[in-house]
Amino acid sequence: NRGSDSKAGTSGKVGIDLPRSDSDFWNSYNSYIEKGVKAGDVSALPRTNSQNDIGKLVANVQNFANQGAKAIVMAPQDTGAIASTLEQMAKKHIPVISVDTRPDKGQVYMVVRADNKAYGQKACEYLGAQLKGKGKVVEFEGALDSINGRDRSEAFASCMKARFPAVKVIALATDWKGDVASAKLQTTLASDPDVNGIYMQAGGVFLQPTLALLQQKHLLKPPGTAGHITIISNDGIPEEFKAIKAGQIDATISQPADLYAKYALYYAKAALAGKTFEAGPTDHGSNIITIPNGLEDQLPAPLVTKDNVDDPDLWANQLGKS
Amino acid sequence: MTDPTTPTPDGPAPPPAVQAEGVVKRFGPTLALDRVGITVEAGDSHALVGRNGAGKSTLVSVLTGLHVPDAGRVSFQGEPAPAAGDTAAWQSKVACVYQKSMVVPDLTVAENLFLNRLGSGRVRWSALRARARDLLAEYGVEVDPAARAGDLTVEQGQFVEIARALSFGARFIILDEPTAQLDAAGIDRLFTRLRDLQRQGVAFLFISHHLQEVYDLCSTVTVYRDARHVLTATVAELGKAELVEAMTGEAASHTAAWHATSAARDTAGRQGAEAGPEPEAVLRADGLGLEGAFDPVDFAVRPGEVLGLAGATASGATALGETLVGLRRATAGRTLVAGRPVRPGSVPHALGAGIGYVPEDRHRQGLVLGRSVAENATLSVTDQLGPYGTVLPSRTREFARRMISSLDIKTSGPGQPVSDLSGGNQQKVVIARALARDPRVLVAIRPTAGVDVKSKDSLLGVVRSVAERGDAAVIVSDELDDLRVCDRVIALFHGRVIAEFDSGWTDRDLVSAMEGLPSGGDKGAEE
Amino acid sequence: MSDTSQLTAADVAAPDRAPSGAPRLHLSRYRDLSLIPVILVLGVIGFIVSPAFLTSDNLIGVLQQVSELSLLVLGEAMILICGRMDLSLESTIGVAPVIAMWLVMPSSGSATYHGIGLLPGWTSVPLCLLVGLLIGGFNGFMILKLRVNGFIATLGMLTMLRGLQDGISQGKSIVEVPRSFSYLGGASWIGAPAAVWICLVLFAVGGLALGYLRHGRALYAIGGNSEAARAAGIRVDRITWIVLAVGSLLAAFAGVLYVGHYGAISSTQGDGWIFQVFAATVIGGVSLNGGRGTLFGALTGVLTLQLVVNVTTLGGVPPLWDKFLYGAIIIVALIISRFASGEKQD
Amino acid sequence: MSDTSQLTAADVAAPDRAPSGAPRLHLSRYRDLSLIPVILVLGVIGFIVSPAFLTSDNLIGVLQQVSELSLLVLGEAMILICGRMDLSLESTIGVAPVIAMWLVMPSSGSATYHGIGLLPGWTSVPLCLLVGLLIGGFNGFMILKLRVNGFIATLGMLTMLRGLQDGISQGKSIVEVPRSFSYLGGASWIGAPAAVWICLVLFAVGGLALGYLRHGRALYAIGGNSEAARAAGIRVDRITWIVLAVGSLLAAFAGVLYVGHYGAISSTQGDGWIFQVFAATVIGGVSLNGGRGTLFGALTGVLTLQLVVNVTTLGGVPPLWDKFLYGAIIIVALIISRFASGEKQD
Ligand SMILES: Nc1ncnc2c1ncn2[C@@H]1O[C@H](COP(=O)(O)OP(=O)(O)OP(=O)(O)O)[C@@H](O)[C@H]1O
Ligand SMILES: Nc1ncnc2c1ncn2[C@@H]1O[C@H](COP(=O)(O)OP(=O)(O)OP(=O)(O)O)[C@@H](O)[C@H]1O
Ligand SMILES: [Mg+2]
Ligand SMILES: [Mg+2]
Repeated sequence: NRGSDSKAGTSGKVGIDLPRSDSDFWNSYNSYIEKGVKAGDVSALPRTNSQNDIGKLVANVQNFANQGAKAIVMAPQDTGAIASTLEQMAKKHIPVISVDTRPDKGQVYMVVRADNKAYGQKACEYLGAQLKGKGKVVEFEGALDSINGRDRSEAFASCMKARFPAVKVIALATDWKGDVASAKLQTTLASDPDVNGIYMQAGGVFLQPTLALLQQKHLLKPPGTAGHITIISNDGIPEEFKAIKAGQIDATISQPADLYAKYALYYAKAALAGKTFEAGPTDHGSNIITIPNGLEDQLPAPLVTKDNVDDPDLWANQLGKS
Repeated sequence: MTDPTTPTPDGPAPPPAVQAEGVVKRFGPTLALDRVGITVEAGDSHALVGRNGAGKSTLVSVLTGLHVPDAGRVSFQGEPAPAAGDTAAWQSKVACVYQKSMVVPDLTVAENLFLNRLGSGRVRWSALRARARDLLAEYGVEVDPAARAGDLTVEQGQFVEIARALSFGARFIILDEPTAQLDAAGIDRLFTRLRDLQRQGVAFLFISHHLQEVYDLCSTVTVYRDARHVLTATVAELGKAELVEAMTGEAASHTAAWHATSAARDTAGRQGAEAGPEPEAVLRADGLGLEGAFDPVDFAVRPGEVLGLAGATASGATALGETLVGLRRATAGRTLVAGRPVRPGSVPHALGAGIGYVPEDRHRQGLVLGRSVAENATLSVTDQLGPYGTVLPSRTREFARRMISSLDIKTSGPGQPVSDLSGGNQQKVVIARALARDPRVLVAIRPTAGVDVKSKDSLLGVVRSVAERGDAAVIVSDELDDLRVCDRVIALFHGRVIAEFDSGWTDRDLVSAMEGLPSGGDKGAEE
Repeated sequence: MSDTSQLTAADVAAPDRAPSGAPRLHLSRYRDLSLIPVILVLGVIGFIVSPAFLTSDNLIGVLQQVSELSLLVLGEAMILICGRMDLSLESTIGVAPVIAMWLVMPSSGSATYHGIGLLPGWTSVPLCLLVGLLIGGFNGFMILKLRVNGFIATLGMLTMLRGLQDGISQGKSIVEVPRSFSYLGGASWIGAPAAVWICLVLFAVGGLALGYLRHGRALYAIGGNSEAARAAGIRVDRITWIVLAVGSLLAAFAGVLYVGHYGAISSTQGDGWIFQVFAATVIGGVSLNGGRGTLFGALTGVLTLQLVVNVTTLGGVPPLWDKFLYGAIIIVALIISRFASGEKQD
Repeated sequence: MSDTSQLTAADVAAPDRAPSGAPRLHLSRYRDLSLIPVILVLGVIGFIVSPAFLTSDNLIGVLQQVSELSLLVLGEAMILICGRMDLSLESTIGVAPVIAMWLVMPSSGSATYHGIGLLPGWTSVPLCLLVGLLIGGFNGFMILKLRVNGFIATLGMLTMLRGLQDGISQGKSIVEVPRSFSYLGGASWIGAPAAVWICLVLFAVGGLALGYLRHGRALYAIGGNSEAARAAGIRVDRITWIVLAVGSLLAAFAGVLYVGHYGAISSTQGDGWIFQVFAATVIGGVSLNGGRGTLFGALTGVLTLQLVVNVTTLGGVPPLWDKFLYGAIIIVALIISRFASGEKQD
């Protein structure tokens, strides 16, 4: 697996750490990264995987540094505990590209992520519109200690409060666990049978359990029919698209795994080349903003509904090909 | 090298119940059995005696298939022993009461009795309990078959194991020190049962350190010494002295304890004389009582005196002993050492006040089995083995060596785990621990349980010597041999003092007192 | 009783033994019922916080939610009773179905997951169970033959099997599974999910076996004092081995139910469950040192844990304090049960 | 030694007893060294897979990476040796610093996290340690006074404390901490991180205490047979309580180091560590049943685990199979050490 190292494209190698290997979304991301590396976008050291463990991540990054990496791509799932590592890298003048999360502290060359607050915002607006501003919505929150989960929850909550005060939100802590979500949803349905909206913060974990439960309870009514529960998901994985086509869920927000990978490598290359960026719109329809500890390229996260579910530009629709 | 010319009561006709030849068993470096043999004729009751660590229990585990011998042959009724591991087959040949407890504490008495004999199909618990009750009744043990085995007293537990072994209907039964934990009454009940079985032609291999029992029960005796076979003879032809000599390998100096006693009595007397009418008691219990165990008692132990607390099962004697050493908090009265009251219910304070303790059950309270002999022997003196609360290994080993040699503990060295010692030697380690602090008062509960004759004398001698040097000792026991060492014996029965004897009591008086039938006077000078 | 003359000591002992004997009995029985009061308390609280609590919908829901966990608890309880432990159950529930899928799913086609299509789809359930058996067998081999420390060995297996699942499934959830595989977990018989009936039956069978069959009782003897058990002619190693295998078998079966229940083989299925499994088993009165406890107790343990979740959800606990409350309730429950049984726990 | 006539038996014994003392000792010593061969093997592999392995940078890195974990292992080892267990350590490492911050951080200002600013910043470290002590003390109270099952009690604490951390920190990582708080974890003394030196010293002190202090030795007696220890006049409950408190204290201190090391109080810090803690401790030769093992052994345990991670990372194992390999290596290591010590483990 070190074969790809040999054909050094630009000067110096990039150390790439993959955050975890047990989630559909991240595995797609991983595969895009591999594609990119194979395609010679950059020459990379052997990929490491921190299995969602900050200790491993820090160790891996240090190993990259020891092995002479000139730039580092990581996706720290823990945005706090990466701080001192970022500072070390800054001292060593190794630029760091942080994918998907925005480190709380420590210099980064570029943060490549879609705006998670926007996710919550969009979900809220969609549900609010669909429910005509009233009803009961169940929200599967991710882990409380995950920045992405928190951003989505906060944005969703504040938007609901501000714009759809008549909608009652039942927030359920799930720790990103499908079975927990299913159990709590089942309980909630027993106490509030009139739930008519669901927002799941991660389709990857919540989709199947939720569908299975609703199936069992005969609550999977096609859109438009009475008693239909409006469901909006998040991630934009192929299963969600299937569900949308099948009319089981209404929408999802496509978290662009492909763009994450593409621009992670893009900025890594740029960093090797010593390029610098500043805030403002980019050539790829996104927007770079300034954050206290660097820049953040906020990639677009399109809302996917029945209407645009077949859009070939959506990453999930490209998986089959190439 | 068994002695083939072993005289057998009933001719050569039936094959021997068990025959073992050239059995060798090593435990790591320790040679536990060195080419030994034994032949138990059918229907014979055969005694196996030897000093602690001679290899008796090891032979037992070889004969019952628990250990595979490194060399040698074992055969039952003439046919070779079953394959190792095929425990079921072994059980059909031989039943055994092991020296170490083989009850499952969390199971009921009934289930322990019929362990793995619950029959096929559904277990009928009520029926099982009924059978258990009958079985136990044969031994006159009043135990609720539904009680947790772990909650039984040591004695009752022992009887459960005996009843289990004898209930197999095996033609050959091994009993490894079954009487070590029994009181006189219990031993009677056991022996009547065994004699019944003898009459039915069941063969026994009987291991005990009470030589008298050997003479009472057995017709043949085999002696092991240091893992080797020494002799096999008919009991009738072998005098006690010769037997002891065979075991110890030296001219018997039995009755050592006796000299000790008489000597001690003078010294005690003399000191009494010098110190005037009321010498300061080393240990005094005034109104000491424990709810539910024993009524308040008063007694004082003078310097140079050994006091005996005689009590059978559930007499409260042990409870009294355990209260004295602070393991149980007295509900009435107090304990004084040299006039100063001891904080009740606190072992450290009792130790500090100079009370040494030999607990009743060495496995429960005596030893940390996983740890070395040295560590166990010095457990209560860790504060004396180095400056500033340190424990120096050198001093620990040194200390342990002294104990090992003075108590004649058979071990491969201070570093050997106690769990590898033979039963009797483990007991010696416990006593070493009690003596480690040079206690002013030594409270010993059944100090000689499972200890061989010679060691018994030397141990009792040790207890005496505590008294000799002007301190005092209390022996809680129902073994007459232990009590003989005492200058004074208080007999408890069901939590009450029922009689008090000066030394020179007769066995009959004391035994009947322990059984609750005080024969009034404490006179009678013959032994 | 033979002749009285020699019975004095025992006779006298009897009076004060009797009382000490009786309570014991109750105690040991209490030990398994000690969670009943806890469950009652939870029931009352649930009833107060929400009328929905006592609806059959909700209660059946609770049962269904614990169905998979309870099978792991069933297995672990038996393993603990015979004095061992197996941490790898939480990974077996995930890897067994995945291996089965890998063997039966066609190597090409529309399905998002491609296996090697070695065997027809209907074999998937038997395959899954077989894999469970093999895993348990291997655990037994390490623990009983190689004599390595069971805790670490199964902890290593836990990690290894989870890794194996990631490797084989490429970390994906597997959504398309053969009909037969997802049937049991999804079906519902006479008004309640099939899984619930199955679990209840399995617990009943297990309970009877442990209570009334010779080999069942042997587990207690082995766990309580394996040396005594061996001396009594019980085939300690063989039975332990079988128990370990059955435990993993149950875990694999739980995997089958899980897939039907949640509609996919999740890549994190069972992840982190082992704590709950132990919590449920031990709080239910099964001793970590072996030889004590009943399956019924273990079952009450699982139900208690899930009822806590159910009640806190109905009560609408703020997510931020959800976990805190859960832990606190566990501790309170533990204390209640300890004083309900009046027995010191160790 | 009284009269020689008594010694015959011993004398006779001497010949074949004498040699036996040594080997026994060795065995028990092997038990603690049994991981050395494993570590050597790992070293060789590491050297083969990557030249970077034997660089001081890398090796010191390994030491630093385990510094926090090793403190938990130190605490757990002592607790296990005296026959108890404490699962809550993994949450203590996180909640203790958070509570300290909550007390010292100003309730308003630029910092992203707002506490109640009750106390000045320099008190944060002592506060953190104090919190650790209190947590350990509470565990001791539940286990020794209420006599509830220690496993469940501390498991409940694990969840509760983690929940408490989420609650107090609103699930956020806390980035701004007082200088004094982050110093130790970040500083580096004579060429190596301070944390490494501190851990080594603490292990040395602990090892000496357990080996050569009476109260240290007492742990072994208590863990081996608490009743015997009690009968020998050892204050069992008091010492156990102290050990539990010290264990949590160490966990809290590990928290301090963690914060300095990673630059923030992570909201998930310590999450899921307890498995590694037990793995390291037990693979290092400490018995789960108490009374056996040494701190040195435990230390080799931690190092082994981290070396595995280090080597697999350097070797560039494909991510999907990384976990699998890790688990497999643990098992192999376990088997090697078992046969190296030649001792059956249980
Ligand atoms: N499991 C073991 N490991 C190592 N050595 C052992 C083991 N069991 C017994 N030994 C050693 O074998 C020798 C014989 O032990 P054994 O128990 O047979 O003596 P014994 O005759 O039964 O003594 P006692 O009368 O005290 O019971 C002793 O030296 C003992 O230390
Ligand atoms: N702590 C206690 N609380 C209540 N009852 C007790 C307590 N200790 C002992 N007993 C009861 O008091 C009686 C005497 O107990 P003890 O253990 O002293 O008998 P013993 O003399 O030791 O008999 P054994 O020789 O069987 O040990 C027994 O019936 C016992 O059940
Ligand atoms: Mg013996
Ligand atoms: Mg007693």
